[in-house]
Amino acid sequence: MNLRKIKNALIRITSTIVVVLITIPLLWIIFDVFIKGISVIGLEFLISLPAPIGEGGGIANAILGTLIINAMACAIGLPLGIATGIYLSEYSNDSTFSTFIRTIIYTLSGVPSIILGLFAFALIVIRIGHYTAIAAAFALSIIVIPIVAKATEEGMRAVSIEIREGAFALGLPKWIVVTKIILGVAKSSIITSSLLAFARISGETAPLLFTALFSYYWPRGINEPMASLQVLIYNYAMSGFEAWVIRAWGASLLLLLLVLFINILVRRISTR
Amino acid sequence: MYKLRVNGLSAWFQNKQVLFDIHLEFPEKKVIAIIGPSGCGKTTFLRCLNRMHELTPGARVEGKVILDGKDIYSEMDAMEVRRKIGMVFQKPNPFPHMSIYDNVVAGLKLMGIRDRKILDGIVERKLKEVGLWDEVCNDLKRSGAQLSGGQQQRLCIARALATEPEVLLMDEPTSSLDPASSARVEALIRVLKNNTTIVIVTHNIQQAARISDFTAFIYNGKLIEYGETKEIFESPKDPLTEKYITGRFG
Amino acid sequence: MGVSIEEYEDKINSTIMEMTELIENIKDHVLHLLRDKKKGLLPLATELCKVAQIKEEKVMEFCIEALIRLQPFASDLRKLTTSMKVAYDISRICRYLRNILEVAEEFDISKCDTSEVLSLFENALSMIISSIRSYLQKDFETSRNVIKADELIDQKYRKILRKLASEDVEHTCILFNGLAARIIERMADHACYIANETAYLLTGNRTL
Amino acid sequence: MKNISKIIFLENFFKLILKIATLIIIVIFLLMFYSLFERSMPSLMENGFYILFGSSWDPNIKLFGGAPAILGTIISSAIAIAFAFPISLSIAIFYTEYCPLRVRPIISEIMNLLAAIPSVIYGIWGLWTISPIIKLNFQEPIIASIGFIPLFSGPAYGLSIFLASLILTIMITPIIASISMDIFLKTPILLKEAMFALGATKWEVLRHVVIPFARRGILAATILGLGRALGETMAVTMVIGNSYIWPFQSISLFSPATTITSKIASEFPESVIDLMHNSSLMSLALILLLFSISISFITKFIEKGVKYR
Repeated sequence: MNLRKIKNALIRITSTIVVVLITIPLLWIIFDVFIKGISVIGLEFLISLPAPIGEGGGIANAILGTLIINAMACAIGLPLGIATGIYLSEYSNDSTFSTFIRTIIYTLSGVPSIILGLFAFALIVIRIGHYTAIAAAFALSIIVIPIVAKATEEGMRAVSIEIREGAFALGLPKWIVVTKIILGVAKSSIITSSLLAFARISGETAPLLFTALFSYYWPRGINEPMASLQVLIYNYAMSGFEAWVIRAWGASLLLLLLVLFINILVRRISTR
Repeated sequence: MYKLRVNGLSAWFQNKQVLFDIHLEFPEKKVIAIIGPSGCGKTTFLRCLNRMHELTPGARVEGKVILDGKDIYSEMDAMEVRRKIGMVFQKPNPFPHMSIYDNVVAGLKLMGIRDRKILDGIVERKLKEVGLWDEVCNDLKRSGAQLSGGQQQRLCIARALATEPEVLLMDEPTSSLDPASSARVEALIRVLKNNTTIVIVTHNIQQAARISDFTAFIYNGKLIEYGETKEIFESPKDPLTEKYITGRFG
Repeated sequence: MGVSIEEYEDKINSTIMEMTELIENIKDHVLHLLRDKKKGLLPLATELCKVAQIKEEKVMEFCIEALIRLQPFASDLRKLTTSMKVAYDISRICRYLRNILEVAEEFDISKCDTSEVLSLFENALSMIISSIRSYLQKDFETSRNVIKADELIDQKYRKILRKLASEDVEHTCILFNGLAARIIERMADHACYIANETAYLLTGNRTL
Repeated sequence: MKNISKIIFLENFFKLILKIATLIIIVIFLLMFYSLFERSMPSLMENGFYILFGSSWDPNIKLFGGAPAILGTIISSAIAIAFAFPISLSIAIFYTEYCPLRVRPIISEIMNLLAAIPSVIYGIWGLWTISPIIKLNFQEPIIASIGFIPLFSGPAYGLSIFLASLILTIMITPIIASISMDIFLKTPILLKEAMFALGATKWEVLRHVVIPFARRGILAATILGLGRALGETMAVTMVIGNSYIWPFQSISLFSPATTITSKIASEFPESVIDLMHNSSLMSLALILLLFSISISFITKFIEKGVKYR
C-alpha cells in the first residue's frame, strides 16, 4: 500500500523535474540570442550591406533576400497546396488515387529539407548553370505544400454537412460552393497554416545552401544568387571572425523574433 | 392545378430502399405537412423533391417529380431545380463567414448578380418578409452566426426566399428553436403561403395540424395516407395514421 | 404524462351515466302524467333538470380541459367532441321532459285521451335509452337502429297531428296532445343526434 | 443568370485546375527521386557498395566511402532518441496526470516554441555557447576520470557526436512529446475512471490504462522523431565537428564525427567542380532519402492501427 503511494510520488516528482529541465534550453536560447544579438542591432545593421570579410557591416540584403525567397516559395507552394487540399477534401471520393496523393504528401512532409535543396540543385541550378533564388524558392515551396495541403483538407472537411447542404440548396454549382462557402468557412485554418509554413521556411537553411547560395550585394533579380538571413547566420557563425559571429547573433535574434512572433500569433488566432 | 406532382418515387441509400413508390400531388400556394415517426423516410422524401438526396454518396432515386409539368430529374438541371424549390433545414445554417447581408443574397451574389441597388432592395424586402428587418437593419454587416437561434432560422428562410423559389421545402424548421421562436416561424409560414407552395416535414403533429392545409403520413418509406389536414387529424382512414397521431404507436 | 385521455373518458362517461339516471327519473314522472294524469310533478322535475344542466357543464369542462392538456387527434378528439354533443343532447332531452310536465300544468287534461301520445313517448324513450347505450357501449348497430327508428316516430307524429286535426275533441286536449307530440318528436330527434354522434365517433364519418 | 452550359464549363475547368495541381505534386515527387538517382548514378556505378561500407573519403584519390557518415547519422540519432524518448514520455505523463490544468497551455506552448526555433539557431547556440561549456565542465572531467574506456576517451574537442546528439535531443523532444500528449489525452475517460474507481493511483492508471492504450501512437511519434533527427542538417553540421576520424579511428563519443547531412552541407559547394565527388554526395543523399521514405511508410503503417473513434 505504502509502496504504491511512494511509486506514484516518485513518478510525480521525476516528471515535474523533467518538465522544468526541458524549459531551461528554451529560455537559455532565447536569452542567449537576445543578449548576444541585441548589442549589434541598430539602424546601420538593418539597412546596410555586409562589409568585407571580418569587418562587420549590415544584413539588409539578407533580410530582403529572405523575404523575396519566402514570397516566391509561398507563391508557388500555397496555390499548389491549397488546390491539392481542396481536391482531397471535395473531389476525391476517397479513391485509391486520393490515398496515393495523401501518401505522397505525407512522405514529402518527412523528406529532410537538405534533400529538397539537392533536388532543386539537380533540377534547376545544374540546368541553368548558376546558383539562383528561383531554385531556393522551389525547394522551400515543397516544404510549404504538405503543410498547407493537410491544413486545407482538414479545415474543409471540418465544415459541417449543414453548411454544405445550405449552400447546395440555394442552387449554387459545386465549384462555387467549394470556393466561396466551404473555403470561406475554412479560411482561418488555411491562413494559420500558411503563416506557420512561412515561419517554418524562414528558418530553413539547408535548402538554400546549394540553391540561392549567398551574396554580399543587394538582390539584382530573382534568377541570381541571393543572400538570406539563414545562410548568413550559418556562414558568419562558422567563419570564426568575431565581428561576423556577433552579426550572426544579431541576425539570429531577428529570425527568432520573426518565427516566435508568428507562432505565438497563430496560437492566439487558433485558440480564440 | 397542381404545383408539384410526385409520381412513383422510390429512393435508396446504397442497397437499402428507403422510399417505396410514392404518389402525391401538392396544390399551389398551400402548406403541406409531411408527418411520420423518426426514420420513416420523411426527410429523405423532402430531399428528393429538390434533388438534395443525390448529394449523399450512394444515394439513388427512381420515379418522377413534376414541377409545373416538367420532370425535375429528367428535364431540369439540379441547380435550376434547387433555385425553384428552396430549402430550409432543421438546424439553422447561416454561412458563418458571411455578414447578414451577404447571407441573404448569397444565392444571387455568388451567381454573379452584383448590382448593389438590386441586392439592397432584395435584402430589405426579404428581411422584412421574415420579420427580421427591424431587428437587424442597423447592423447588416454583422456575422449571421451571432444572431439567436430563432433569428438565424429566419435569416435562413430569407436566404432561401431570395432566389424567389416557387416551392419552399422545410425540414423540421422549428425543432431546434424555443416555443416563442417557433411561433414566429409558424406565423411566417402562414404569410409565405400567399406566394409559395410550402412542404414542411415535422415531427410535431400539433404543429402540422396548426399550419398545414394538407397532410401526408409516411411510415416505413410508404405513403400511408394523404388528405386535407382537417380530415387526417379528425378522422384518419388508416389505422396506422390513427395510431400515430393519437400517440399509440408500437 | 399527468393525465390520459382514458381518465377523462371515464370521468366524462360516468357523468353522462348520471345524467342518464336523471332522465330515467324524470321520464317516470312524465309516464305518470300521461298514464294517470297525475299533476304537480313539475317542481321536482325542474330541480332534476337543473342538476342535469350542472352535469352537462361539468362534461363541457372536462372536455375543454382535456382538449387543452392533451391536444388530442383522431378518435381521441372525436371522443371529446362527441361527448360534448351527447351531454348537450341529454340535457336538452331533460328539458323537453320537463317541458311536457310544464305544458300539462297549463291545461286540464283529466278528460283527454293521451294513449297515442303515450305510445309515441314510449317509442321515443326507447330510442333515447338505446342511443345513450349505443354511445356508452360504442355499439354501432344500435346507433343505426335508432336512426332507422326515427322514421317510425315521424310517421306516428304526423298521424297524431292528422287525427287531432280531423277529430272533434276538446280544444285543450288538442292543444296538449299536439304540443306534447311535438316535444316528443324533438326528443326523438335528439336521440337521433346522439346516435349520429356515436356513429361519427366510431367511423369518423358524419353522413350515415 | 448564367446559363447551364457555362456553369458546367466552369465546373469542369475548376476540377481540371485541381487535378493539374495534384499532378504537379506527383510529378515533383517522382522527379525528386529521378533527379537524385540521376545525379548519383556516376558514383553508384563507380563505387558500388563502397559508398555504403567504405571507411575512407578522399576526393583527391577518388575514394568515396560513406560508412562513417551513415554510421554517424544513425548513432547520433539513436542516442538522441534514447534520451528524448524517456524525457518526452515524462513530459506527457506530467502533462496529462500531474500538472494543474492552468499549467497545461504553458507546457504545450513551450513544446510549440522549442519546435519552432530554426535549426540554424540551435546550431549557433550549440557552437558558440554550449560547446565550450560542455567541453570544460563535462567532457574534460569525464575523460579525466573514465577516459580509459574507449567510448569516453579524449581529447575533449567540445564539438563532437555527443554534442550533436544532445542538441538533437532538445530538437526532437518537443515533436515526440506533443504527439504523446495528444494521444494520452485521447484515452477513453471511462477506462481511466473505472481504474480510479478501483482505488488505483495515478501512476497505476498511467501504467495499466493510458500507456498501453497509447503504445502504438507513442511508437509512431518516436519513429517520426527519429526521422527528423536523421534528416536534421544545420544544427548537426555546426556542432559535430565534421571529421572522418569517427568511428574507425576513434570510437569516443567525445570525438568529432560527421553525418550524411553535415557531410553534404559542408562539402557540397566545393564538390560542384568534381562530378564524382558531387555524385557521391548525391548518393549519400539518396541513402538518406530512402531512410526517410521508409520511416514515413513505417509511421503510416503504425498509425493505421491508431484510429480512434
